[in-house]
Amino acid sequence: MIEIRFHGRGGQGAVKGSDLLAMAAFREGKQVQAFPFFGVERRGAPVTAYTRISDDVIRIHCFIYEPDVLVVLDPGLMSAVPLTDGLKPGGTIVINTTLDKSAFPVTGIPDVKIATVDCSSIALRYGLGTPEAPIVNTTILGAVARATGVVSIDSVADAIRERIPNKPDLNAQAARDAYDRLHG
Amino acid sequence: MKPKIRKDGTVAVEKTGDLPDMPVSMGSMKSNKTASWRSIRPVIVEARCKRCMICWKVCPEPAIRPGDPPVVDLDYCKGCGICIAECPFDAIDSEKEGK
Amino acid sequence: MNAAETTGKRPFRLTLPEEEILSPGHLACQGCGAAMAMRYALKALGRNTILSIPACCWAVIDGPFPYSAAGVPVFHCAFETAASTAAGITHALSRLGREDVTTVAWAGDGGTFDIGLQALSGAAERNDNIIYVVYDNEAYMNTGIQRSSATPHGAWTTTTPTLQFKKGPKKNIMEIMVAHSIPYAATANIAYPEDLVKKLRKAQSIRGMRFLHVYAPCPTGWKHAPGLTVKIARMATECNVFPIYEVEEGVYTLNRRNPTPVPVAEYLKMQGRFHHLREEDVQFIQSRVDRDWQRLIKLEQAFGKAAGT
Amino acid sequence: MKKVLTGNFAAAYAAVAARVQVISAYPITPQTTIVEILSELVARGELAADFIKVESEHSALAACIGAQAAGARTFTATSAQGLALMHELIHWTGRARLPIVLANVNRAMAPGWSIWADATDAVSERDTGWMQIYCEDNQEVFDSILMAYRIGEREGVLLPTLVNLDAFFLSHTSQVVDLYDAERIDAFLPPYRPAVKLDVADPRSFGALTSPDYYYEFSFKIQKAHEAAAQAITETGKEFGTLFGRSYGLTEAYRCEDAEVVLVTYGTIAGTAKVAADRLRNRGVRAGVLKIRYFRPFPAEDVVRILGRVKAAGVVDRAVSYGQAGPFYTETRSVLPGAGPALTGFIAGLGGRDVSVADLESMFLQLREGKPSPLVWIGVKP
Repeated sequence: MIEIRFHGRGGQGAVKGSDLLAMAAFREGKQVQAFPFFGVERRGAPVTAYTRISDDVIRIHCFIYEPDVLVVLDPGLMSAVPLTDGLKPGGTIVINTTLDKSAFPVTGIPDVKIATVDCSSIALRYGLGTPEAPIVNTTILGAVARATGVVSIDSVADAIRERIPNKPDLNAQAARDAYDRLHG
Repeated sequence: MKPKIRKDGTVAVEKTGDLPDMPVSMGSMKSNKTASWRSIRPVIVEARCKRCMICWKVCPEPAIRPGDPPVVDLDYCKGCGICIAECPFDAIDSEKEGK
Repeated sequence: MNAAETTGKRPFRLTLPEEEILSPGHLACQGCGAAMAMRYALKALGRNTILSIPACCWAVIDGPFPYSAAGVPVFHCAFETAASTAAGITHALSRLGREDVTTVAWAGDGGTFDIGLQALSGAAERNDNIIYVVYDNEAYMNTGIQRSSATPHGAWTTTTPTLQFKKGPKKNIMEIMVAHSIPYAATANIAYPEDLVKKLRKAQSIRGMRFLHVYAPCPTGWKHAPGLTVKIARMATECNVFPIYEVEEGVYTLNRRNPTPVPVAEYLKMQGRFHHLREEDVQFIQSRVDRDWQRLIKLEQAFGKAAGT
Repeated sequence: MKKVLTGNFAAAYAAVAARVQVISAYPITPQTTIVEILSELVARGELAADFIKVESEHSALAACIGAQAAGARTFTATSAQGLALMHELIHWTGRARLPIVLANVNRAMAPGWSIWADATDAVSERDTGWMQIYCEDNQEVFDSILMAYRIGEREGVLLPTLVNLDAFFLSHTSQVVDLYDAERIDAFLPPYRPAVKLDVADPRSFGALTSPDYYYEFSFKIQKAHEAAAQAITETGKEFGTLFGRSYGLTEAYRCEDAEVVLVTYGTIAGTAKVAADRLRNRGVRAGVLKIRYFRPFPAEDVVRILGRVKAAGVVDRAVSYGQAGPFYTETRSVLPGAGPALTGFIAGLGGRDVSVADLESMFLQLREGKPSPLVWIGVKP
């Protein structure tokens, strides 16, 4: 079982992102589970969401304490919250940032793989959100597919087209763009 | 649910098995004669009765049948006296019960 | 066999439908206005009627298990749910293709003016297809005469003893219902059964929430002889304590005007519940009755058919 | 057809699959998406039902009662404060023997305001005559609602059912749910045809004044109905397995055959407890889980049969009966013979506090210490 934890801010679509990742994995025949950290969500406030992907029935129903993958929709959160707590050795962090991965040193966890991509710019190019608040949840899933291999980019694009009612094709194309541009 | 109705109209529900699943009525309140509630008895005086049927109209039970003259059903009349009070022709006498 | 039966002609005429749906043997007190109201209502509406009846006198009048006096299906529901239970019934009937059946919520003043007001307001706002009838005996009579918000100023009840009788006006339930913009609201009085039957039949011909406020004296709670029920009820309208009128789609119609209204004192003195009132209390009540009547006249002038819009 | 759905969507789609005819519900977090999706499906004509958008939960259940009594299959959903507001009518439904199905999203009671998981809301409705199911996952939510209609409408049962799903851990969690196909569901659940209903052709009064001469017997009949329900649940659960590939019973025993320690629990905690049992078995601890599906009728036979074999057992309650202990603990305790296993009552997860695999492992290990206690609060701050 692969456990993925999303970190974003209210309005960026982290919860929907965790759901779309589960949908993509489901399209590949996996058992899935996706759920938000059940806070009283307000725009701008830090948001956490979870995705579990497995070949077998998923029985566990608690938060993810030792994730295999972290997906960070807002780089500011890397320093604002204790985000890497519990990340498994050899785990992966996918970050939406204009910076190089060297800007995000992780200490205390061996063999962490960091992947960065400027999802905000990509999302804006496809008209997703506004310059003040780009919606990056679909875009970053392309990067997750590339960096982790848990799902294919085709499944991600299909899930987006199935579940996003507004601009489905542009969202899917943004994800493909991020997939292609990933600096891993 | 087939209730056993006695000759007097009352419903025979003696065993648990006779009962429906919830309290659903199986008979009419008509089996409940209310004559014993009465301390006065309305007596329609045919000679004075103009067949206006107001007594029939105002009876809350109903215990008066329209007719020529109307008939008080003494099985049910509770003796409220509305018919006596409302009769425009003073054609209903009030008699004390059990005198 | 009398002459009428042999000729097939009857030497009398009935002003109400003859069929009795309500059966005698019910458990209403002697001279009960609420029993009369039901008898007339069923005559008007016929056998294709289903009632929801909450806690109120009628929860007892209908009779105990395994009996019923109503003659039509009755769902005995929780105190505050006459309207919401009826809403469920009418939606089920509609879904099951029984548009020919009339759903009636039948509640007392406590279940309508007080505890059931929220559910009634909800059903009215949704315009659920029910006829809601409140038979108003101006207090919680089934529990033994406690004040409700339908109890009029000056009245004694067991919770408004004579030393501290009910102060303040009766809640104007009609105005509350009219404010919901329902298609039909009317007052009626058991002393005018032909009018009551006519209004229920009119209500039956309309879809949506229809509301009838029916005046129904209670000899036990009002402390009058049971034989005087109809007289007192009639006098309530004749002295303008209980005007009878209709509001159809916001249009007011006064059904009865009294050229020389009976003084309210005449009405009050017939009932033990008002015997403690002093002369100035009676005058105060008279002034409020006059004021409310004038208000109603103005409503008719402003929003009646003659107003012309 | 399989879909990825939240528990709330699974509940709504189950109502659609059951072809309910009247819905009446009022929104409350975290149940709200159930009423939203049903509003949408009714508006689109995908469900041929009347949706009465009432002004309170009290009216929601009142309307369902009226509709069900008039012969329609009805559905409602609520949570916590809403369930508590319905309480009077919860009793009404049970005593009226109306097989209404209510999806309740288990949420904590205020104050302080909490929208998070806690079963105290539902457990408080214990004595109302309703059947109560607690679901472990979204498939079970869907399946349980379908079975609840079939079982509840059965002659001799005629009982309403509270189908419980944990706030957020199911209500807002997406999982794979098989929605089956409509033909098979229709064959499993025929249209609702009550033997007695509000019918102008057969006028009767329902629920009239009932004297002590009869009230007692009506109560006795509700008890008998629960006994009949226990049988119906077992039979229907097996039949469901034959038709749809998933069998259900009053309980589910997980790795209990050779267990030395067993945790009795319900809802989503049961699933996490299974994972904890698996991990402990890898470390040589023979752990098992007894999931209670039905709180009412209470599965006394299953509990006695399975716990009778083990040395020590614990009951994990995400609910509490103040002044006593966990409600499932006291129920379990009450049916075990004096010589039964040493039994410990754990309180965990109230108000949405997460119950982790590590928490459950610690409970299993505590059972092995042989010091049973009726009331252990897991993770309470010192």
